[in-house]
Amino acid sequence: GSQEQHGGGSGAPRAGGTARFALPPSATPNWIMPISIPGYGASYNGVIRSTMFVPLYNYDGNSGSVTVDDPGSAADPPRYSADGKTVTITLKPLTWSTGDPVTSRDVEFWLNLVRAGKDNWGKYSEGLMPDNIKAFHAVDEHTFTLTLDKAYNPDWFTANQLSLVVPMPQRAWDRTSASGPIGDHDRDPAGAKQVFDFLVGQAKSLGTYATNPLWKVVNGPFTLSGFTATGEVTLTKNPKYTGPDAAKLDTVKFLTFTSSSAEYNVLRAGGVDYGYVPTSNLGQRAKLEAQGYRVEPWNGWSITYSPYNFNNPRLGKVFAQLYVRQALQHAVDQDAITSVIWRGSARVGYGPVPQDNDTKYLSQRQKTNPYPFDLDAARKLLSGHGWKPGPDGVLACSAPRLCGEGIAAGTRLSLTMLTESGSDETDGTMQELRSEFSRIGVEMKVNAQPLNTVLANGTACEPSDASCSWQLSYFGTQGSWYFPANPSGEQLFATGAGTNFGSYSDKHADELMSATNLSASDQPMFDYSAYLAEQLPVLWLPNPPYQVSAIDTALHGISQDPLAGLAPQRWFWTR
Amino acid sequence: MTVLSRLLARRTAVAGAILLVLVVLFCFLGPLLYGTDQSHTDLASARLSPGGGHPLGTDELGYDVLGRLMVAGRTSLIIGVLAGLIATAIGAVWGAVAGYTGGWLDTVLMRVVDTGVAIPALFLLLVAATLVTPSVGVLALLIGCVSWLVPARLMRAETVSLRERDYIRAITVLGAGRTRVVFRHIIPNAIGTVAVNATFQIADAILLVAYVSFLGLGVPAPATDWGAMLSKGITYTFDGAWWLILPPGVAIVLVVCAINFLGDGLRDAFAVKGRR
Amino acid sequence: MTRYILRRLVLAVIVVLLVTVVTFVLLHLLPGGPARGVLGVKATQAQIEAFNSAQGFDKALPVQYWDYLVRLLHGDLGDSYTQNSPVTTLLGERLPKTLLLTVVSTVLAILVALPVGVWQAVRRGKASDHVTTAFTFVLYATPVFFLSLVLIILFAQVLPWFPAQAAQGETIGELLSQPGSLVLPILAGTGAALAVFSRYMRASTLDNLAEDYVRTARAKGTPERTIVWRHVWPNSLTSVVSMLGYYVPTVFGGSLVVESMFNYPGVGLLFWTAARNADFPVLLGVVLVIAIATVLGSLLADLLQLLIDPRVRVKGARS
Amino acid sequence: MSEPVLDLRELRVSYGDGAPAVDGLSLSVAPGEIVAMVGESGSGKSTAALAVLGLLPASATVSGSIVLDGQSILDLRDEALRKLRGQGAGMVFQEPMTALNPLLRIGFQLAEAIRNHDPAPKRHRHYHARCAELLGRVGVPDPAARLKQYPHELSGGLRQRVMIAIALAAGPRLIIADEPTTALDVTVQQQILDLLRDIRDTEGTATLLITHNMGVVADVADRVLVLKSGQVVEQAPTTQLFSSPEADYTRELLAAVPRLGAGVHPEPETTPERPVLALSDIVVEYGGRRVADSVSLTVAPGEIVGLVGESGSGKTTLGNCALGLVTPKSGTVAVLGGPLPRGTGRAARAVRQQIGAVFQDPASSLDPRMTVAQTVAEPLAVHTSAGRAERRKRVRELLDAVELPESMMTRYGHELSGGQRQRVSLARALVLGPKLLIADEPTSALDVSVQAAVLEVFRRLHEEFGFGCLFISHDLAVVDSLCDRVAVLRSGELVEQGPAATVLRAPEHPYTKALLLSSPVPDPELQRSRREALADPDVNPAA
Ligand SMILES: Nc1ncnc2c1ncn2[C@@H]1O[C@H](COP(=O)(O)OP(=O)(O)OP(=O)(O)O)[C@@H](O)[C@H]1O
Ligand SMILES: Nc1ncnc2c1ncn2[C@@H]1O[C@H](COP(=O)(O)OP(=O)(O)OP(=O)(O)O)[C@@H](O)[C@H]1O
Ligand SMILES: [Mg+2]
Ligand SMILES: [Mg+2]
Ligand code: NI
Repeated sequence: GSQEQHGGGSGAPRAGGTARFALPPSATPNWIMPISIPGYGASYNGVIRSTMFVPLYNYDGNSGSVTVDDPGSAADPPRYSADGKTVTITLKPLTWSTGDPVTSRDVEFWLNLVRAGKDNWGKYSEGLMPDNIKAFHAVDEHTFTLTLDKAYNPDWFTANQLSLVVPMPQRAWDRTSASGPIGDHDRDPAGAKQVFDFLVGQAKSLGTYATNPLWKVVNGPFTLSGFTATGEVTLTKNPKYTGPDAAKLDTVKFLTFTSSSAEYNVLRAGGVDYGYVPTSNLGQRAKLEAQGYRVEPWNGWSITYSPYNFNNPRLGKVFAQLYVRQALQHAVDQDAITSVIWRGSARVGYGPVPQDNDTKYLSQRQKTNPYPFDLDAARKLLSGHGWKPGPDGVLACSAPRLCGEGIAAGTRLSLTMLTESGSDETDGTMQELRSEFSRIGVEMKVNAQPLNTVLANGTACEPSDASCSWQLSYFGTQGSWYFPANPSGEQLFATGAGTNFGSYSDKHADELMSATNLSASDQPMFDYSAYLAEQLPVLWLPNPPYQVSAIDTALHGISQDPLAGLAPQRWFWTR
Repeated sequence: MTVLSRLLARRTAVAGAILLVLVVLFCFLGPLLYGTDQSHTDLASARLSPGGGHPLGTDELGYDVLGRLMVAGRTSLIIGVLAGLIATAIGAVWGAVAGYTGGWLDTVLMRVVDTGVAIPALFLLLVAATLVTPSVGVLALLIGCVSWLVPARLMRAETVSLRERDYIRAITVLGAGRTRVVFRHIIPNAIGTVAVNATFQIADAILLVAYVSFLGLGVPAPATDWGAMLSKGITYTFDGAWWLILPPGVAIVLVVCAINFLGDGLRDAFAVKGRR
Repeated sequence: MTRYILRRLVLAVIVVLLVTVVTFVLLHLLPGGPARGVLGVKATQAQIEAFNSAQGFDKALPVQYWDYLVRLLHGDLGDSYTQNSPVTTLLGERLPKTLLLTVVSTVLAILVALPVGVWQAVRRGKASDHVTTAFTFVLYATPVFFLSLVLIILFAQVLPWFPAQAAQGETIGELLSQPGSLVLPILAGTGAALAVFSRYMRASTLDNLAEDYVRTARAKGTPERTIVWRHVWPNSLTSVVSMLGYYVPTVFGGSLVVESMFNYPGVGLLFWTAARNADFPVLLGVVLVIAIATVLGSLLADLLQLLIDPRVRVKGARS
Repeated sequence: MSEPVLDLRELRVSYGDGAPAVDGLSLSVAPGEIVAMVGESGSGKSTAALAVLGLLPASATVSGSIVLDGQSILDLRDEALRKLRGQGAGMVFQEPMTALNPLLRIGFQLAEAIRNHDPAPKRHRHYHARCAELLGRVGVPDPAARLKQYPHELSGGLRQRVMIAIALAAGPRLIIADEPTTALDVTVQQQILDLLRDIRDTEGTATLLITHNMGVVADVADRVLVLKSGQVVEQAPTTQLFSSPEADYTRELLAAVPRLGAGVHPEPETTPERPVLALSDIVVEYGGRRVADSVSLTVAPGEIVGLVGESGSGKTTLGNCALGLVTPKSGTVAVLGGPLPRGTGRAARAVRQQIGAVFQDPASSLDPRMTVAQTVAEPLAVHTSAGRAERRKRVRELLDAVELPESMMTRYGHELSGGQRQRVSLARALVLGPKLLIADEPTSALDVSVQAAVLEVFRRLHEEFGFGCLFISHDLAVVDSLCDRVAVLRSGELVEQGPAATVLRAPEHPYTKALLLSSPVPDPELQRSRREALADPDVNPAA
């Protein structure tokens, strides 16, 4: 077929134009309101929304470490009081497309709605936003203060809490029905709930996104001009935008695809300006480059791992032994997996802090890999603790005294990995693990299931639960944990935390994690990185890229933000 | 002439049988002559093109493709044969009971078959594969359990026609029970039809195994079958890795063809009206 | 005759009902449920419970089934968990595309296979019969995905005549705007059906050629060509027609594979994605559509038979 | 004598490399002559007929010469051969059910026969008038309407007439009729034979009639040719053949033919108090259609009751009622004084032990997967706990009784001849020593000589075992030779019943009379007078 021309151009920036961006398969955008309800938290909803509704604080990792993106934020940096319990924030002089300025009232509006509808807010965690805001006080039109329930680490609070806040156009949205009057309904809890419900109802009606007057009131560089049933989104430059971050392009189109190979096909035909290459097609990099694309992995602000189920009745006590986890970690050949299975696009990961970028959070201990690939070391660890190979070559505990507490004689090192099916990379990684494990006498069975099943089954449980039969689980390529700006691990590794699926529990780790949230210094984060890299609460595995992008060489202004932000307002053509 | 001599008189059937024997030898005895490690990955020698120590190259995890073809063939053949036999057995009994009993039981049994026909087998397999971990036995059972409908229909038709035979009437008049009639008279007399259909069922089951693996529900690695090899290989179509695609593909085509030739020969030898 | 048709209709409805029962029960055997998949890894237990009760998953299975049936009767197939749109919308969008693919390839297959089958039967035992028969055997033995692959390699890579993938687009018009991209998927679908139909037709023609009425026709001096096309052809056709209805699920099964090979945005692909995401409502919807298509297919085949075969008209009227 | 229409010289046909099916047949048929070819099943009659039109399958090798209408068939190629078919000779086959294409209208199939030989073929509609005329000629009522009908809408007799019309369509000089009446009822058979004769008389067409029914031969043929194993045993004018057959084989054949009026019927005994079978007021309906209408019938112990009637009159249905295979809508079936229990419970089996059954089709009456011994032992296995030795002994006794050698015990059904198979069926039916036997046309599929032998065995067994029997048959002569009493069934109604001697010699009901007159007897002289009587409306109101 005929291919569209890519690349080339004079190199000089050109105003206007259209860029076509490929969304990941099945990642259809389906939410527009700045407060998302559960199940609508797909990352692209946020990306598209933030081009229309500027968040209070936007973070990105473009500078090499994760910091506030000032032009993309609606407020100047916050000022924390000496006791750390009060934050004062000043808004930038942005205006809504109706002409009204963005004011403190718009922030209060957001806060009131979130308070009223927090149970139905996708990002709510008990004790955190909005529970940790004791009072809102508007100082003037552009300045307000928040009173916190206790002193927090300012870095963490801004990055992980204040970044959730998005000013919303109170003077356009504060109504309880489409025809109802605008008022201060949000100021009493019942009214706020009504407004919340009304807006959620409107947001559920995808077909009206491009036409509903509500969503036309924006303060960001773009406004939504098209939204089709399949989720194809068209953004057009907002001519009324008054901030420092005006769009350079006229139009940005987000295209949807049924599968990654469908996308790749269109990409090869030139129908996409900014797309991605499935790992299996990385062998054709040269062809793409010849076609005028640059191919770049887009690394995520994330970690990838496989949790041990410490509550598993059969193997929980075995996993509880650090030497077992060490032996298993020694048997993971991360270099081979990244270079062969991921074809060089993934990055090794040895601990709880994202390792792609050299950030201030990353400890030396984690970075230098405490447990490099070393089968002999692994074997030694196990044989040294009383594990002897049985007739089938699988290790069994022959000296319970040495094996460790709660491990009966004869316990076999045979474990089952519950893993996502349908991904070649995951299949390959699992086979490689199984193969290396078998070389140290550990039998690993792979139970591949649809991602949903893995997610639903591999959850935290009590040893007595029937659902506690899983031993190790891997969410695969979709399951990497993406951090907000601050990579604190309290949701993952704290005792009893919501996403602590393996029921890992370590006093010292808990202390370190709460310190990262509360202390103003970076040291606890550093210590946390080193400690968990050594303690192996999970099996650390290579971290796949967010995607491997193929970008038209004439499309500039793109920085592949590890936080998965896009900032399309900064893109521009040189052709 | 006996069934066997009539079968031997058909050249295509003989060719099919010989081909099958060769493939079975290749899959089951091949590994003794050409030993390869099919349980440990070797990432260092992944995706090698044919040549050197690997006549058919290696795959994306470093498995030797020729050796893998043998191991995979074993899985495909075993599952195919077992599933074909299970489907035939269930179908034969089901159809015979429905056809012989008649009346409301027949209606109910055949409505169940209609329902089964209306639900795509792949859907049932998709659901089933998430409920149980696939293994050779489980897959054979599953595939057998979704493909018994055709033999059941066939068997019912056969039974209905047999039921009108005088010897069945004579024995019924004598007061012989249903079980006796179905198992002693009807099923043995439908054996030709059943045997012919069984061969076709086996061929279809081997294809179905391939489809199931193509959809990612096959036996868990490092075990594999031709369909799984093929579907993994498809990923590398555009990389020109033909040795990952052609060998398993051709193997499937050859075996299924051979069985069909054999089945056709059998059908003629038994002189039954088959489905083709 | 109307009684016969009515009876067939009632049976058809019963079968469709049975299908809904079976699929509903099967899907509810699935472990875990969709909550976590829909809400994501980060969902809290409370959110999951809220989701389950909103979806009615905490009710007894029969109650859920009844609710489902009631909604079904109102034309409501529920909403997809992952695609945030009603299943009917999704089906409405995908179904025409799948129909385009399957109908065109099935019709093509029939148009080619039936005459070929007859031709083979007439030339039975000759070299040309052996060659074409062997060809159909090979075609039959080729899994659709391998056939698709061979087509892609031959006609998209070696000879870059057609694109390897179907056009993506929301409407059927967008698909048709790139007819070249439909060639390979349609060919793959045709190939599979071709093998089945021509083998069937050949056998059926052979059976009919051995019938007494052929001898009668010969005895009165009818030319061979007339015997084949005026006498044998309609008779062989009736048995092929009766097979057509049962062929519907196979067609859909095939399109599942063809669509995923060529990224054809039809029901098959929808089904496949839904299966991987445990998207119950979509799965139920698709299975229901296929079941109804199958039942309609066999109903249609019966009616066609009613048209072709005067004997059925009488039998039908009596029973 | 004018030039023969058909002239066969030393015709030899063999299939594959087996023994020749036709072995040195020479035969000529003159215009206006009806030549009958008789012989038992497998003697090569059909093969010879097919050879005449070059319709033999490719596996057949033919030698000798066949001259039809002056042309040598064996030298003709495709198109010339095609032209000769239909025009040189028209053909009528045995089975009217399958010989017509079920999906095409009668009009089409008939018009085609004309059109095939029209030098300037026109649309089918063009020939309709001629078709209607032809149908009228062969005695199909309302011909114009029939043209629009499909074969299944016609009765067997009408279909056979259509076949004859097709054979006549191109104005052939010869009609080859291969058992044209074997599948038909006697009354219909009579009409078809009349038609054939009439065609010969008016059109002067020669006819080659193939049959195994000596009565038919006596009725219509001018000359007869007796075939045995592909060879001509005897060839003679009809009257001569019947009056003074020369070959032994011909004589045997004639002797084996059962004759009406040949039966010897002892005075009926006084009816005993408890009949073995009592059907009273039986009504059977299929989909609202009555096929048995208040039929009452009894069979006394040791008595053979013949049940006769035309095809579809409900004979088998009644037999099935007695066997419990059909449940009547109303009325009662009593076996051995008690009602016939349903199911396969203990009580039911006790009654069923007392009933045996023999059916018509020898090919399907034995389980092909069982040996003769197993087949005969089957009832023992179902009903008794007899040990192997005991069973074996009993089986041997029975085989002796039906005059089968012990060597047969290990044979399978398909390794036996039709007559042998029916003997095995008899043995199986009698192995438990039943009090009642239901025999549904047990010999009608057999050749006359075989039939005679089986009937002989049957008679002997009856004497030996003394069972009561309901003997269903459409052959009045057989019934006459065997039965004590006869019941005549017509469309589900019993029109007449009584002692065989009375019913068959001095029938009261006109239907019985017609039936009797329609059965041709193997005696040309007698048959001629019977035919005349049949045409006389005083004697035959149906005429
Ligand atoms: N197509 C065939 N192939 C092989 N053998 C055949 C074929 N047709 C007939 N025969 C054999 O040829 C012999 C003569 O058969 P044919 O049909 O001519 O006998 P027939 O006298 O017409 O018998 P019937 O009275 O049963 O019709 C038989 O032994 C038969 O088995
Ligand atoms: N199972 C059935 N369903 C519907 N109609 C039937 C069935 N069996 C028989 N009949 C009809 O009942 C009538 C009597 O049939 P039956 O077989 O008793 O006749 P018959 O006297 O034995 O005839 P034949 O001499 O041809 O054997 C026929 O018209 C037949 O079509
Ligand atoms: Mg014959
Ligand atoms: Mg009968
Ligand atoms: Ni043989």
